[in-house]
Amino acid sequence: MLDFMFVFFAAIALAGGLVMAFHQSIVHSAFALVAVLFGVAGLYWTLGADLLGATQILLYVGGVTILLLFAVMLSTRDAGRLAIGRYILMAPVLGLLGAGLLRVYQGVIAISEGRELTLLEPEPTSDAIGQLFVDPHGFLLPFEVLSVLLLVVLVGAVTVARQQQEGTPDA
Amino acid sequence: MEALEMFTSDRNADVYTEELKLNLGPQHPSTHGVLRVELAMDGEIITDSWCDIGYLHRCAEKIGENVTYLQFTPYTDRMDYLASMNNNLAWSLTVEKLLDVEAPERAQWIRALVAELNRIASHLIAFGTYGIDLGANTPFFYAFRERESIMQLLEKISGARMLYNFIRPGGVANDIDDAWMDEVSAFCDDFEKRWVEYNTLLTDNFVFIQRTANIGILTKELALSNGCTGPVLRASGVKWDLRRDVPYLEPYDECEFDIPVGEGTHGTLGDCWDRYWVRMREMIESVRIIRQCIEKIPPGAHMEKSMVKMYKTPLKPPPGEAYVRCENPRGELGFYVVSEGGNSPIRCRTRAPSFCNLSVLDKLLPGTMLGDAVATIGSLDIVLGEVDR
Amino acid sequence: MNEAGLHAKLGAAGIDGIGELDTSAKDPFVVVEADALVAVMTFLRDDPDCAMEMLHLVTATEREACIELAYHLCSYQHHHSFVVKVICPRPEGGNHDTWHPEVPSVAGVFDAADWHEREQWDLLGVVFAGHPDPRRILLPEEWIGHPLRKDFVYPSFLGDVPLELDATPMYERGPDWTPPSSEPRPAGEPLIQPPSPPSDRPHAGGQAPAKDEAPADAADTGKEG
Amino acid sequence: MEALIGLFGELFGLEGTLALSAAYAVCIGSILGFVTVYSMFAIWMERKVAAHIQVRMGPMVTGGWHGWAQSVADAVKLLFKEDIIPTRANAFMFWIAPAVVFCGVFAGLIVVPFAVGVQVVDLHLGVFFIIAIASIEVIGVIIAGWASNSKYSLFGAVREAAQVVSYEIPTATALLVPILVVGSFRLNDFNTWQAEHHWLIFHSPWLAMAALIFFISSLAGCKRAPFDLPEAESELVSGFHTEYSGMRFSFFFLEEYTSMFVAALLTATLWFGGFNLPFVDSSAWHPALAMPIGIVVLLAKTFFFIFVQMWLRWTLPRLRVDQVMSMGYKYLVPWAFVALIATAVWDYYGWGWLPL
Repeated sequence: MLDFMFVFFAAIALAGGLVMAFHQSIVHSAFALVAVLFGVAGLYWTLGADLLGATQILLYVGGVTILLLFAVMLSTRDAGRLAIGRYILMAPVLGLLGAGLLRVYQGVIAISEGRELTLLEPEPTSDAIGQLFVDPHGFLLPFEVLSVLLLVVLVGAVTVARQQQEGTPDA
Repeated sequence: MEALEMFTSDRNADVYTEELKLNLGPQHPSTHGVLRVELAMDGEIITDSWCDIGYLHRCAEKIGENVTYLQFTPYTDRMDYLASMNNNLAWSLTVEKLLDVEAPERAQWIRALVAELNRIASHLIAFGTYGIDLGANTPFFYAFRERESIMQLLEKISGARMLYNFIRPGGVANDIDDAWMDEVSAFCDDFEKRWVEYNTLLTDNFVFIQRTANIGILTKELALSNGCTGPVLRASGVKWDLRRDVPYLEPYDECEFDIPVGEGTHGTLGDCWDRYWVRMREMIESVRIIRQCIEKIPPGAHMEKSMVKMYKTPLKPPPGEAYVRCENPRGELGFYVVSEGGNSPIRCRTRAPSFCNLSVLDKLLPGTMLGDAVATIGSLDIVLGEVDR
Repeated sequence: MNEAGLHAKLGAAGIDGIGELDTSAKDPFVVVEADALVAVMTFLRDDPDCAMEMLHLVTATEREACIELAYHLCSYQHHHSFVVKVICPRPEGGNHDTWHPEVPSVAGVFDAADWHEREQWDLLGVVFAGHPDPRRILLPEEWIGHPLRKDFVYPSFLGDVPLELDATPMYERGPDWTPPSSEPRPAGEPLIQPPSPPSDRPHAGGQAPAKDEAPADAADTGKEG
Repeated sequence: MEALIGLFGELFGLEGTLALSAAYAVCIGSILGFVTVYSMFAIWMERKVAAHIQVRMGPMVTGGWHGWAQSVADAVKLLFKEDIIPTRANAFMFWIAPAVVFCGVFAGLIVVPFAVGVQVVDLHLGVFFIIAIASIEVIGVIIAGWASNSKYSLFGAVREAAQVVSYEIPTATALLVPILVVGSFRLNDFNTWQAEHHWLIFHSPWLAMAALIFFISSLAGCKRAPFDLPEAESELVSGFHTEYSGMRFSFFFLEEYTSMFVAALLTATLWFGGFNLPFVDSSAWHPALAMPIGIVVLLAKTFFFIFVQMWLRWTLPRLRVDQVMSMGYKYLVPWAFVALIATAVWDYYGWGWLPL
């Protein structure tokens, strides 16, 4: 059961990620992002982190991507197409990032070597998380900083849209 | 217009909302027929609008030049199909003016009575559909219940439910009897109670006031310059009603009634709520006129004798022209008829009140939101059969 | 103030081209020159004794010798109304396709004139010089001709679609009914074909048709009917 | 759920994953069946309520008694209607949108306790889960509006996005108020708490206020009048589902009525005692008696709130889009926070309100 769920959600996330990266239309990419986030939320669920999963859906799927879609749909001409050529310049940076990520994965795999996946009974994590949030020595400050996230997303979406308009000749 | 500058995005800015052209109509639930309005939208805000009419053009003026004077009466029914009696009345008065005859006294009282009944029916439609425009579906059914009674009353005397062809040059088609008038007074009693119900349901509703007050403000100057008439003009604060100021029927001279004008109850004079409220109060004034008509109606002939003779051959008015305007539910309906002595006029021009009232729409819409556009179109209360003729 | 008073007031305004008041008509009117129209309208609107706030109606009437424009004005302050007319005489052979009488637009004086003048251009082909938006209003933009002219001939085809006047009624069309043959429309031609060459058709003056062609029907629908 | 697994084990000798899958299948099937039947009933009820408010009779012929089969007939009609995909529409997105919309609301039902033990999963995050999963619906609506390639649809989708995202804040904040009192997300805990103490609506004025705020903002979340901006038929024809027809269109209908059900049910469970009867202590009853009574009581309360939703819809005019927004942000959000903080203070000092 767990294997099946894990594979199912991982497949959703991966497929969504591929579509997001390679689809020409930016609106499609945004919709694919929804699939990625949903798949990841499902993975959280299968691994027993239910509060995290639900929060992921509520905030990212229900909030962030909608904001993003909003900005992208409203401010781009014909919900435009990405000019991939412009991003080739960034290839070295992206390559370095990718290599770094691979290293991280290697580490993760090394840690989980020999462990067996088991179906975890979802434990009520909300109490502990709540305690950590309000504890002055806990995560109060990072939590507050994170709440700027929505603003960052909106600014980011506007920036993407703006680059689109500069890319089109008659904008 | 201040709102327009405040909220719409700057076209020269780096990032702006794309301008969207929205076709409101001709097939749209709230354009009251086949009106088409092209809207330039900035998000939800209208930046510009262009009215497009003519989808219901049926060449009424050309038809008028090809049929006899009497034959044209039913065609006037089809112009403002919600107020056929009033259209018949205007046409009959025009032809009578060309022929230099006057309808008998009793006919004039009957005319006023049925015209006021039809005015109530027409305003009921305006009230009901306005509710639908704003998302309140229920008042529509209440309004139709009362309109049904009026249609049944008028059916009893004319034989038709909507397009009556009842008022004709020289008088009216049939006489009315006391039993019918008793039914009319029973209806009046009933209607006054229902009217209070409408107000509790829609007029005083907080959401309704929010949606209509201070929206689509038509100033007095703009209304006069654009030739707006009827409730639309009166809501802008001009106390002008042909029934009182240029009485074209005897009863209007003798009956007591008030002319409701807009008072800017909820903020601005001439907003959608004022137009709505003027119509609502006009219904009650019409009831007053109907009551007095029933009371004072004199005995006599319902049709001018000389006209009955003339009906046997086509009417041939002497060369000349006549312009008569009447206070219709939607404003002043005028017929300008030019005769050169033939069987039919050489020009049969209609001044349709909805046509003039609608021409102001392009000036009201910019700066409002899409929902307000619907509220504004509804408050002008147009009938496309009359706009396009 | 009655019409005579208004006319006297207008005469004293010092505008050229104001004619006499025709009191024999049911609604007495004054005929003014086309050039004087805007000045007359402005005066009637602005003069405190006239105070014609509203332009009620703009009508073009095609008569035998002219196209006549009637402007119906009224005042709410003084409860009086007035009719101003402009006569555009018909030139020799003037008819449907060639003749577009021109008068100045009063849309700058009364906003109401905007749509009324557009309608008169649409249906009767009167050109209103200086109109802010001189488009057709009721008919489609690609329509040819002005249907309220007496010599207007209803086009029998709209592109390839037979229009109702000449078309076989639906109930008479059998299973093997085919639309009447028509020449395919050459590229660049307007959608609606003009009725017939202008020189072949009489105007509505009631003169005998020049040739025994289709326009006979149309002429009948004029004022003889 | 556990009971079902045990049942499968006894009857068919199923064990482990197989029994779990079978139990899930049965649960999902029964919820789907419930949703369909409920929607048909709710649509019929909506028509009848509307008709009687509007001094007419509504459907009277189909099926005999007061037209009870009208919805069945409609469903059959919708099934057989042509499924039109506009030429210029994005076919895949257009195709997937109704499913996404429906999934979101449908998934919320699996944590709902209908009576003692009648529940698919007794999730300890119950309320939070419903709110979270319901937000997927918005994505579906945006996809529908965007993929239809119609301006009216796009307008509807954008309105929906703006409205639902905004109203999630007061909805969630108002929900936090009873959660604060009970100290749990688990829906069953609300039932037991209210059985032991009193209905939460009577707990303090702030809870009553929170109930009102939740009900109003849940109306906006369900796109019900006077907040039916996304499908405002006199402005946007039909909003985001203008281009839909046949079965796909009916999915939007199912979604609307199901989300109405969830909102009404949350109101009933969180504030109005859930499946507990007033003045009667049913905790000691035998499950065979308590279960059907619990279901009936909960459904009765739920349908009362659904009736209120319909009542409002057929009485009030529609607000304008900016008024909806300002209502959410200027009134509902601040007052929801006031209720939250006031409840915290109230409960800290242990004040009482009504003599309970």
